[in-house]
Amino acid sequence: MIVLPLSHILIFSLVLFAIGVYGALVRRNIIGILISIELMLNAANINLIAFSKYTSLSPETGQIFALFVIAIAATAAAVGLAIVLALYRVRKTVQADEVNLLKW
Amino acid sequence: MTSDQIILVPLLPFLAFAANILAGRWLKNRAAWLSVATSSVACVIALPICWAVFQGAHFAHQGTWLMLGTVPLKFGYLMDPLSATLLFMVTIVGTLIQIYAAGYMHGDPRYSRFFAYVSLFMSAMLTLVVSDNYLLFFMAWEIMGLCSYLLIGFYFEKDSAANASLKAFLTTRIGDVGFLLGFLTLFAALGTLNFSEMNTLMAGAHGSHATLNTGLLTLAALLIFCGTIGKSAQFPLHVWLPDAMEGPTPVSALIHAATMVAAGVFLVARSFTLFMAVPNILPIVTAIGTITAFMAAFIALTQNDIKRILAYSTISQLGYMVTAMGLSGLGAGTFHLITHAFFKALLFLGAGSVIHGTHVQDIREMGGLFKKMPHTAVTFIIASLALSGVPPLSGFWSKDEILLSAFGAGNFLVFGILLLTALMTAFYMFRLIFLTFFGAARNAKVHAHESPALMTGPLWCLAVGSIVIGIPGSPFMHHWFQKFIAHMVHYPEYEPSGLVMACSIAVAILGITLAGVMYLKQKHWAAAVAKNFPLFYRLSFNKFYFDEFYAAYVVKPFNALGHVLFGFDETVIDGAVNGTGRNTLFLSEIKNWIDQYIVDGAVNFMGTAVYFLNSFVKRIQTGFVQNYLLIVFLVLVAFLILELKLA
Amino acid sequence: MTSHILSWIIFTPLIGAFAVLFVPKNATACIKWIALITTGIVTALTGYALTLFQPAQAGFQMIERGVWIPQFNVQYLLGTDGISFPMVVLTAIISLLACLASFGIKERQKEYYALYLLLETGMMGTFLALDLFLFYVLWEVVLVPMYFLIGIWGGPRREYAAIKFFLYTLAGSLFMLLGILGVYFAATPHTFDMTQLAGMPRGLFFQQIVFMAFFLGFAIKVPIFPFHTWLPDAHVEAPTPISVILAGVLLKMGTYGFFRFSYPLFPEATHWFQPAMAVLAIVGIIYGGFVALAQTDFKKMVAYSSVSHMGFVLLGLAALNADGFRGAMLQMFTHGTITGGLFLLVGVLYDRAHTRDLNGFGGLGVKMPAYAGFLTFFALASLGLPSLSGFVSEFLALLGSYQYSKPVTALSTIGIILAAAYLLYMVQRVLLGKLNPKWAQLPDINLREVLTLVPLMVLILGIGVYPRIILDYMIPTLDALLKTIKVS
Amino acid sequence: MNAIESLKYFIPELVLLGGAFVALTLDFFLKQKKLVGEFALLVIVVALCLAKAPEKPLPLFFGFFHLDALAHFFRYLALAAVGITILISLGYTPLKKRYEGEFYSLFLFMAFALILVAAANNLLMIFLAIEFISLLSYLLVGFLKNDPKSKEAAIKYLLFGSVCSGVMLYGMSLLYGAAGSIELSVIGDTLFFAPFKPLAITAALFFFVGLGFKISMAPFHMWAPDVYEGAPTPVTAFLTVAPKALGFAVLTRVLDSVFWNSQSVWSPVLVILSILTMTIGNITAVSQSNIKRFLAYSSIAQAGYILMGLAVFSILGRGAVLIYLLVYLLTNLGAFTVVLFVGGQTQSDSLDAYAGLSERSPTAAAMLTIFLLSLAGLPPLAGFIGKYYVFAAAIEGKFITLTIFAAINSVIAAYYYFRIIRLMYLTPATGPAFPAPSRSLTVALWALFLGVLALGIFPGFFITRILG
Repeated sequence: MIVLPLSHILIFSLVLFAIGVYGALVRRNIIGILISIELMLNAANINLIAFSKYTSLSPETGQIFALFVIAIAATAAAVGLAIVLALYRVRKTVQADEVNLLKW
Repeated sequence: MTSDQIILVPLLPFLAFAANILAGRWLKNRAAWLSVATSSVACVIALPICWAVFQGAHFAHQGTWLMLGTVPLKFGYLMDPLSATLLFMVTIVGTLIQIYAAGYMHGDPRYSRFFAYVSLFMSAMLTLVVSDNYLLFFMAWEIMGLCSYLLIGFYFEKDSAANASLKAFLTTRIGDVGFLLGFLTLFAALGTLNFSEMNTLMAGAHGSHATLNTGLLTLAALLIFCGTIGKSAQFPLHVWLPDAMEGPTPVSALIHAATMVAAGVFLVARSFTLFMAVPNILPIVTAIGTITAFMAAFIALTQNDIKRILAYSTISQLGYMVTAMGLSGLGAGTFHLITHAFFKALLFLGAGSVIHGTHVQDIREMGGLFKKMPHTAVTFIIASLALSGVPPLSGFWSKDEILLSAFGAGNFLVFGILLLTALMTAFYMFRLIFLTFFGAARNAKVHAHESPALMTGPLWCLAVGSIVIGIPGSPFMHHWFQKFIAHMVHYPEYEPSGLVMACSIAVAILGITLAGVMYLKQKHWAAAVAKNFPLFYRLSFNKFYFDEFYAAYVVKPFNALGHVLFGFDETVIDGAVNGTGRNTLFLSEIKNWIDQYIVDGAVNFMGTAVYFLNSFVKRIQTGFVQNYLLIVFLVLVAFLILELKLA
Repeated sequence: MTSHILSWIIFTPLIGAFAVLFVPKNATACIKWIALITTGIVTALTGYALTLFQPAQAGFQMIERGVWIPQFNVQYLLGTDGISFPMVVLTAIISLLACLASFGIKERQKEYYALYLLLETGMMGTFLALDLFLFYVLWEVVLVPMYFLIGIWGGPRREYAAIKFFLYTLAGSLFMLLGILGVYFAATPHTFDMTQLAGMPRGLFFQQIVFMAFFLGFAIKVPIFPFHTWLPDAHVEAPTPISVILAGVLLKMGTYGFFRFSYPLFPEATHWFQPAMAVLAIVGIIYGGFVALAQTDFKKMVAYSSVSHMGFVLLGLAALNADGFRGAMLQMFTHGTITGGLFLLVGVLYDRAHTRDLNGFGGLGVKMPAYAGFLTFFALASLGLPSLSGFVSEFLALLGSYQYSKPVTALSTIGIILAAAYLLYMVQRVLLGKLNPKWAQLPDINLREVLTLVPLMVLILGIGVYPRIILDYMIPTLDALLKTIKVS
Repeated sequence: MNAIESLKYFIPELVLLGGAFVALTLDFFLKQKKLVGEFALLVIVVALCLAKAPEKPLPLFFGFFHLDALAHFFRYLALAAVGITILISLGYTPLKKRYEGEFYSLFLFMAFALILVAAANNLLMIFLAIEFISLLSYLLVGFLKNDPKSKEAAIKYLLFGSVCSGVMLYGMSLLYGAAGSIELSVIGDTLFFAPFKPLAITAALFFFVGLGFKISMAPFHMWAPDVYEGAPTPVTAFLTVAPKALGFAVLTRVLDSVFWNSQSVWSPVLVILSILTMTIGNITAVSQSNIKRFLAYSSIAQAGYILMGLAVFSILGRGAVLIYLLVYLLTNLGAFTVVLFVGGQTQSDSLDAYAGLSERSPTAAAMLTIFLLSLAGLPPLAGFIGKYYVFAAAIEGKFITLTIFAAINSVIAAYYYFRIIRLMYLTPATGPAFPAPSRSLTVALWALFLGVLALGIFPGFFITRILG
């Protein structure tokens, strides 16, 4: 079987992260932004797994870490969506560029 | 005999001052008697001591007043020929004038205030006379200045009086600051401010100047002389004295004729050793004195206010004294100081009595007063004769001494000018007399009457004084006075010369007759002269335009500078301060401004691309969470680069 | 009690302030008397301390030492000597008189007197603290009450004046704090204790830097020429008693700082900065004089005259010799009494006429003879009339500066002439000339006001006639100081 | 140390956790929601009493939970913050609508989370704890029903926070890769001789983003003003102090154990950030018109001062951070307590509401004045001690530019703090006098006031307690 070199995986995660960041910056829809954030978290996860695979010491830590991250991501999403919902109730919008009562 | 009671001499008048200023409201007319009593007691205490000094005694006593660095600055009194002479004069004249004033000021609302000031003045003057060091001298000197200020402005409701007082104080103040710097310099040079110590140092270093820093001493002498210029109303600071005539006449007599203005000359006499020790300072003194003497006399020719004429005559005579000092004629100068004190005080009191009787000051309003007020007239004429230098009156002897010292010193230019001045003196004095006491009354409204005995009494006393006070310096007593002064300091003396006497008598007679002709016989001459020599006339009548000059080139610029700097203060400096404050506000304002206009503008009508471009330009806090995030990432990148460089 | 006399002097006003806080708002008479009695007690305590004070002794006396913040080796260290004690006396007297003068104030009295007493605590502490940290704390304690006293009870532009005073001084003192910390860390062992710090050697460059830091703090307080613009505003807007405190005590805190801290801590730097300070001094003297000449507002005139007169203190300080120091020290005291008196007199007139426009007055000498007398007296004292205290101090300062530099002295004498000019010009515009009918009904100065003025007059006259009554307290300390800063 | 024996050092935390759940359930039964709040308070107090300082650092739960002096101090800090917040929330009317009980229990969870952060000693724990706090914060911010501002604040907080934690996590993952471990101490050692520094540095920077967000350090502060303004006042009060304080706790721990050796690289960054933070905070605060927003910016500036303590990398600096945090906690909570009171009376958070407060409610005005003066760092108040401490640290480290910037900033700060004081004392009142504040508010006010005063006058006592 072919073993990918670590660098490839890192680059892949970096790209994933960049996509997440880009999305977080340009998406209008808050849900979209939340999803982009998930991408960023997953990029990190890939890193963790990759490192735990490739670096000798304490291989399991990275994987455990990743698991926790997944859990956290889920809760974050839950909370996030709840808040979005609440916002929608009062503002009737989920567009990030329409919530700017608070400024300056 | 002990001499410490001398301390009472200045102290008693001071008590009178305190009493009058604090309890004046209750004292009322008793105020005058308080002052008179104290100064006469002072007189009684002083005279024996003076007498002892005349016999050749010499008293001094001092105590530490202040520590300068490590040297104690001692205050004390010094009774040597000079101070004895002045003490003698001041106590007598002062007392007489106060008696006169008791009558003259009668019924004035601020009666007690007046005598309070006069007593304070007496106290200061006496302190000055007996003081043994420059600092005490200066302190007394300044307080006299204050009294002069207060008394000139005594009728302060009159703006002219208020202005005159301010002018007098400030003008003399300029000289005083010079004086202050002068004795600071002296202290730097000699390490002492005490007269006797200075004299001994000077005497010791007389032969060899090596021991002393001549340059510094010259500077000191020059600066000290500034004090004289201010106080004795010498050119160019003489302008305050004529205006000082706004004060009550007794004040003019006491302060601005007999005593205070003479203090300047006294200062030179006190510093005489210093002036002798350093080269090329005496010529300056002479020059100043001569110029003053001539100029003032020249102005006096055309004045019409009786007191102003006398004022200018005073300036002129002070010029005489200063000239004498400049010609190193210490004896002559002091002698003239004393005689002048008597007859000039008399003249002023006479003038006062005239004003008191007629309530006018312009001599053109007067005339034919001789019959109406004989005592005044007679005494006045005696004084004028003395002033004009008619033998055997006191003025003749002293003036002759001065002329002699000029002549003896071979300084014929000065001698000539002084003679000319003497001529003018005789002329304007008798112009005054003829216009005032003789001829017909020119103003019907003036109802003259003789003054009360309270005022004429002192007049007669002074008249006697004016006649006899010259004797001690005259050949009849073999110039005892000059020798007496010479005990103290050595200075050149000259053989009496008949020629000088002749000249001085001649010019006196000439002046008087000229005046008689012009103002009793050929009345139109005066006008003719004025017409034919317009330049001279205008110069004289307008006092050489000194006041105008100072107003334009000193006073105005000063005030202007004040305003300019104030403007500077408010705009520039304060501006800078507020500026910093404003800028902070401004920054945050800008921030908001950009946020509100540029940003919103962008958001409202620009597409996404421009919107992103804008978010580069605009500042933070737009309310758009994504802009925040953008900045976060930008900064993140920036730091990444920075860090990777650093590492 | 005896052993803690200084603490008592500092904290009695604080106790009084609390007492005031517990009195109901509307019991104004009670509040007033509490304040007056407190300040009176402080004065009495000071008088008692005067009996304990040994003039001949140069070092610190009545030292009180206690640990405050062990981590920073900060001590509660009080002590006094010939430099601080005259200031304490001055503070006590001025505070008492100004408190009496405050009786004219009608609104929000409770707050006023509480803050007033707090202020006195701060001032006393500033002069008595020998621990740099403690000094800084108390120095700052002065600011806040002053802000309120100007800001609440001041004139029309009070808010501007108050905040300006506050920020200006705060800026200065923050840099001073940095300087203090610098000194602290430079010292081995780290300490704020003046009694130990004074002797320690420091590098010239370090000294220069830290001297500058201190200089900012003190110069703004004095105020020295370019930093003076808070002063006219603060003085003019502040209520009369507070102007008195400002002129009488606060300005002295700056020059005191030079004497107590800058000079002994940075002797070399002091010599290095001597010319600059001399120049600043004459600039201040002449500049202040000229600007005062241009004023039409009575109070502003007096304020600028302060700039000019404090210039003489700086002049004496810059002279770096015995006479200069004595002159400066004495000038600090006399300026406090004289200018304080002048501000009181301004207040007296303002309370009656409700204007300070000098050109609006005239001829009051007739209506208010007593007032005229007082005003003339203080004006004369201020212009340095011999036999009044102002003369002695200025004479000594000039004598000192003369030994340092002739031109400087010569120039600074311009200030003397100017002083005569603007003060007598003021006297003329207020008292002399025709009586402006508008003021025909003004009542003359009343007993309370006279009581506030007479003690000052006594001091002025006493010192003027026989300056040793106060100089003998200062001289040993000053000479000792001079020895310590002599650079070998 | 294994889980079982760790538990006996873990009692306060367990109490909090239990209390939180109990509070939740109580919420169902009790009609008087206020009681839930009082119960929560009780729990906090109990936890406070049970929490006792460890003699030596304890690696609880296999070293995941590192209970040392620092952690212990922050435990107290967190409990105090939560306790006071609950106390002042008791009188907070907008809560009355609904969910009041949950509100309090959320705060108990919050307390628990905070303590975890303080003790977290490896990347995983740090991440978990921070996320825990963040999630709770999002909820609390958006807690008010039908309040668009509150909801918007929550959204912004959520988005900004999540992105930041995403970045932080990414950084952590790289850090793990670079060091091969998630133990801070190990990371520190390995990073010092890191074969591939760039990766480590990148990782570290990403990591900082998350922390910077928590302590609202510029340029990651921009959420703060909006969120603080929108959130319910007690929550704002809480957010300005507690999460920030704990953020600093983590930062301190990380800097100490990871970056101490490479301070030459990190010190300049921190200096710049500190100057940036205080300057932006102050400059912007000058022109605010809403008191909460105003205090938000001021708290950003304060964070800048605290950063000074970290930037200098010295023992004194560490102490400065801790002291400053305590000072700041007392003072800021105090200020917000007054804001809460005034807001409750006037239904407005605009500065105009404070005009003539000295006449409408002298006590409140005096208190606020004291707190503002303390924020401005004037002696003899707590704020001065904090300022003094950081200045001292900076001067000791010869960070002259930093101190000068700080000094200038303090003057600006003084200016805008005095704007409020001016309003309260120098401008006439616009309305009638206020009724006296509720008992809970009064208690909180006086407690904080005395704290500020005591800390200012007897700092020695506290410093010994905190730094030993």
